[in-house]
Amino acid sequence: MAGFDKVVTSYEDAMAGLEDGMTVLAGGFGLCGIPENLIQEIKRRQTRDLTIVSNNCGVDGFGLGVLLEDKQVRKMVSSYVGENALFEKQLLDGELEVELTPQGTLAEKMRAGGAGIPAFFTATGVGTPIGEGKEVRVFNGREYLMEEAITGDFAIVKGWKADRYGNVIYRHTAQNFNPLAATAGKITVVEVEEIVEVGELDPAQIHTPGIYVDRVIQGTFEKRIEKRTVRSAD
Amino acid sequence: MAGFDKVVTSYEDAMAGLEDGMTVLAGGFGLCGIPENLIQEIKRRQTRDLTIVSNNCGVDGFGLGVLLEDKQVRKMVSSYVGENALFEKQLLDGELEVELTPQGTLAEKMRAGGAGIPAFFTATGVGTPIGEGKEVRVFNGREYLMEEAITGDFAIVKGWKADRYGNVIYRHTAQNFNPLAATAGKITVVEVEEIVEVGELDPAQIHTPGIYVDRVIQGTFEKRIEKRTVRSAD
Amino acid sequence: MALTREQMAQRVAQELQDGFYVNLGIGIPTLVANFIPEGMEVMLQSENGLLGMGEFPTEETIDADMINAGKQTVTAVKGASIFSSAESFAMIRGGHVDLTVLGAFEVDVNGNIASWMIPNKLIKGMGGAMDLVAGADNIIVTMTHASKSGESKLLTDCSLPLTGKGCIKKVLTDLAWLEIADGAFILKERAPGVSIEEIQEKTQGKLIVPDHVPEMVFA
Amino acid sequence: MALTREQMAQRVAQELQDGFYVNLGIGIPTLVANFIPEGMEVMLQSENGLLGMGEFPTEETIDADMINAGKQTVTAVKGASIFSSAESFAMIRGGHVDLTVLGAFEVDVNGNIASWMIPNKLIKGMGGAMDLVAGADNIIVTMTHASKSGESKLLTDCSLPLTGKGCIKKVLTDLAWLEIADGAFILKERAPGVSIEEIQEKTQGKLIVPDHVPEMVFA
Repeated sequence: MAGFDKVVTSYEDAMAGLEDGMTVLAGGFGLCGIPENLIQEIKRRQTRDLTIVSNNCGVDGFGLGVLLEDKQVRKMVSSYVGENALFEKQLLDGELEVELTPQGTLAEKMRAGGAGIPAFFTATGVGTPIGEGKEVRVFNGREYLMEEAITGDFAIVKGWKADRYGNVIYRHTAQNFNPLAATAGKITVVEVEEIVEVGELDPAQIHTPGIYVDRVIQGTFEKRIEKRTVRSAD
Repeated sequence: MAGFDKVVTSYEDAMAGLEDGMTVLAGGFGLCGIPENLIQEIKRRQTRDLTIVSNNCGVDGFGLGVLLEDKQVRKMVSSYVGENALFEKQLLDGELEVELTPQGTLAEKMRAGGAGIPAFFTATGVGTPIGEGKEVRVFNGREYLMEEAITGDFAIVKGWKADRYGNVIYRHTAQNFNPLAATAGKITVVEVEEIVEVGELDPAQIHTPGIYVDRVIQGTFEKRIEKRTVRSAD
Repeated sequence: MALTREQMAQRVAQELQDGFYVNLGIGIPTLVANFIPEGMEVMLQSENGLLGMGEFPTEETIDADMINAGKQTVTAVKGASIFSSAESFAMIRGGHVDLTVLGAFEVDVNGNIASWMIPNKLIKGMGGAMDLVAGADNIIVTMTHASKSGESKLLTDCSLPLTGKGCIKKVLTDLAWLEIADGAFILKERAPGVSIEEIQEKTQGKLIVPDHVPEMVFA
Repeated sequence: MALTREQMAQRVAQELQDGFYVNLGIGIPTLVANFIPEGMEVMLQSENGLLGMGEFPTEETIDADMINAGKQTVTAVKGASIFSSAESFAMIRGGHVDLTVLGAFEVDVNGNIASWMIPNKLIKGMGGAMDLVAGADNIIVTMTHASKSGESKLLTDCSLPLTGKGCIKKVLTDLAWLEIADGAFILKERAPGVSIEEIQEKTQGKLIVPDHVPEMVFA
């Protein structure tokens, strides 16, 4: 019996079941901590009409940007986009829809989606275009917007290490949206740099408990740097 | 200049500013991970008319139970109480008010309080006495209750290790409500078993970042066991 | 013959599947852990913040910082994870737990459950029960079919204050295995030697009895 | 003389206090980190999930997994913590950050701020700016007092879509330090050599000029 062994050995198996029109939640901030191989597999599959929920949309030729090349994305839900020329073009041509969402609200919407909270209130966006059409309610004399949770058919996540049970830890600021996306996918797929023995990760130090994870795959990563800023060595 | 050094050396300093009528959020589940010395300091101060938000109320003579002895508590917000005879007596005598709150809702209320979310929706409690007087709203065909956040004048927290900046980690299941209470106190006081050097805790493995913490104190703990269950050695 | 507590736990254990994350309430549900079929892997979630609860510790390994939701000292299995109460109920409320087993005072034909409060008796609180019944899709309620004085606990309408509304679909009593659908209890199995008549007599809510109601089979 | 970008950063840095947790936006706000007074400890929060941002790495220590909210490669100071975006914005939204410094296109006498969207131009998004202005009590907006063509950015009503409503109380421009209260800008300090008349001329919204408006002092 398979028990809790969630390891798959091919990217094809990792993304099995992805269909046209689905919603995919993706971890990552800029190009940091993005599930680059899972994104490539979505490109290989040529799945279309996708809604992608991700803080950003990669760059031309890397990260989620590659899904624009064959117009696989119908709609992006993001806080900041347009680091890529193709994105801009498809947006202006009306081939791509964008739902801009404040970064903290986006993070909280994913967390809520995973946590069974259908909606919450936040002061973020009150009196701005983001608040249009949304319910405003006063608590303690201050106005708040009601924001609804986000869930996805798939969540694609980049971890650092995972065990076969799907317990995951993230490395440095490559954590970002990854643990939130992980909780909110009907099917959550995590690609990692290393699969470790069950019991190797400290139970109190696991970022994403295996209960949220359906599939784990080990990959190799380019980890492209978007803005290389350095100082000279002392 | 003091910078980020949050260490205090006496329990009197740790609870300085606590006044009659305040709301105190306390970490712990049963007697596990309770801030036992901070509770004792509240008793020593004889602060009265307190509202205590804590999953449980300790036992007779230990944990939050000691605050009942001199009738310091006006109201408890908890999910499960009555492991102590004194609690039962004061409740029946009308000397103590109890607001029963489902455990998950209580945890989420504290988390929301710390995260600037004034209210959220949950299916927990719909159609039960807990839902009376609360707004019910339908999302995706299901009914949910609106629940409001909880914040406190003080949060009292039991950690395992902390550094001088107030970065905290918890040990095993002594984590429970502690990191949630820590985020939601105007003044958050953490007592720990060990104060470690700044830099000793792995930045990616900190349960409570120092930004939530105002005071840290090192103590010694009895760690009483409420239900001792053992098997014979193999 | 009515099932013993152990038999009830054993019958519930037949509903387990390999790879299930399971939350077991206090009492009979806890006993289910003793009947996990050989070779099957099940992970126990304890709502105080432990996924992968293990057996009790020995006198040598007991640790005040390692308890379950029943406040018993426990251990963690290999591959366990430990987290805050907010994270724990995110799992529960978010529907990530595959099976929840808990006791009750009453259930009714609309899937309502009453398990925490008896008016005019001391109320200790609901703990995590309201979150568990609201969050789980797959819940099994375990309880005796009737009270000691013979009053049915399977009702048209729960008489006691509810723990959750419309959330129960499966009930195991000491007499029967029942499912709840379309405003009725459907009798799926009966305890060995228990007659359909006895079950009918002790079920106050609408009971649908199929043509064939097999006896439970225990290995 | 109008302040340089460095002088603006220097003036903002005078508002820092020992032990402050600070979020610095892109542009002039980022420069503030260069003017933290000697012996003062300030911790920088970066909303992608880093509390305790340090200097840029060297070529040898650069790490793709360690960036700030501007997507620049950075380091972490001793005592830093790293967490998810949800936790990061819990800090921000929950009001735990002591000071937020960010740029803007316009602010108005009611404390409204517009900083993210110019209609009919490509909209890239608000990133974390809406959360930052809604979450912080203590915000300093840094911007030039007027556009290159001389149009005031301190208005009666913001003309551009808002980033936040009624949340700005302090503005540092290249000409002046102003506070916003009771529907007006209050001129608190002026840049060295800048006349009150020039500030009045370049401020479209109601401006209150106290009897004494000192010049800024730079160490």
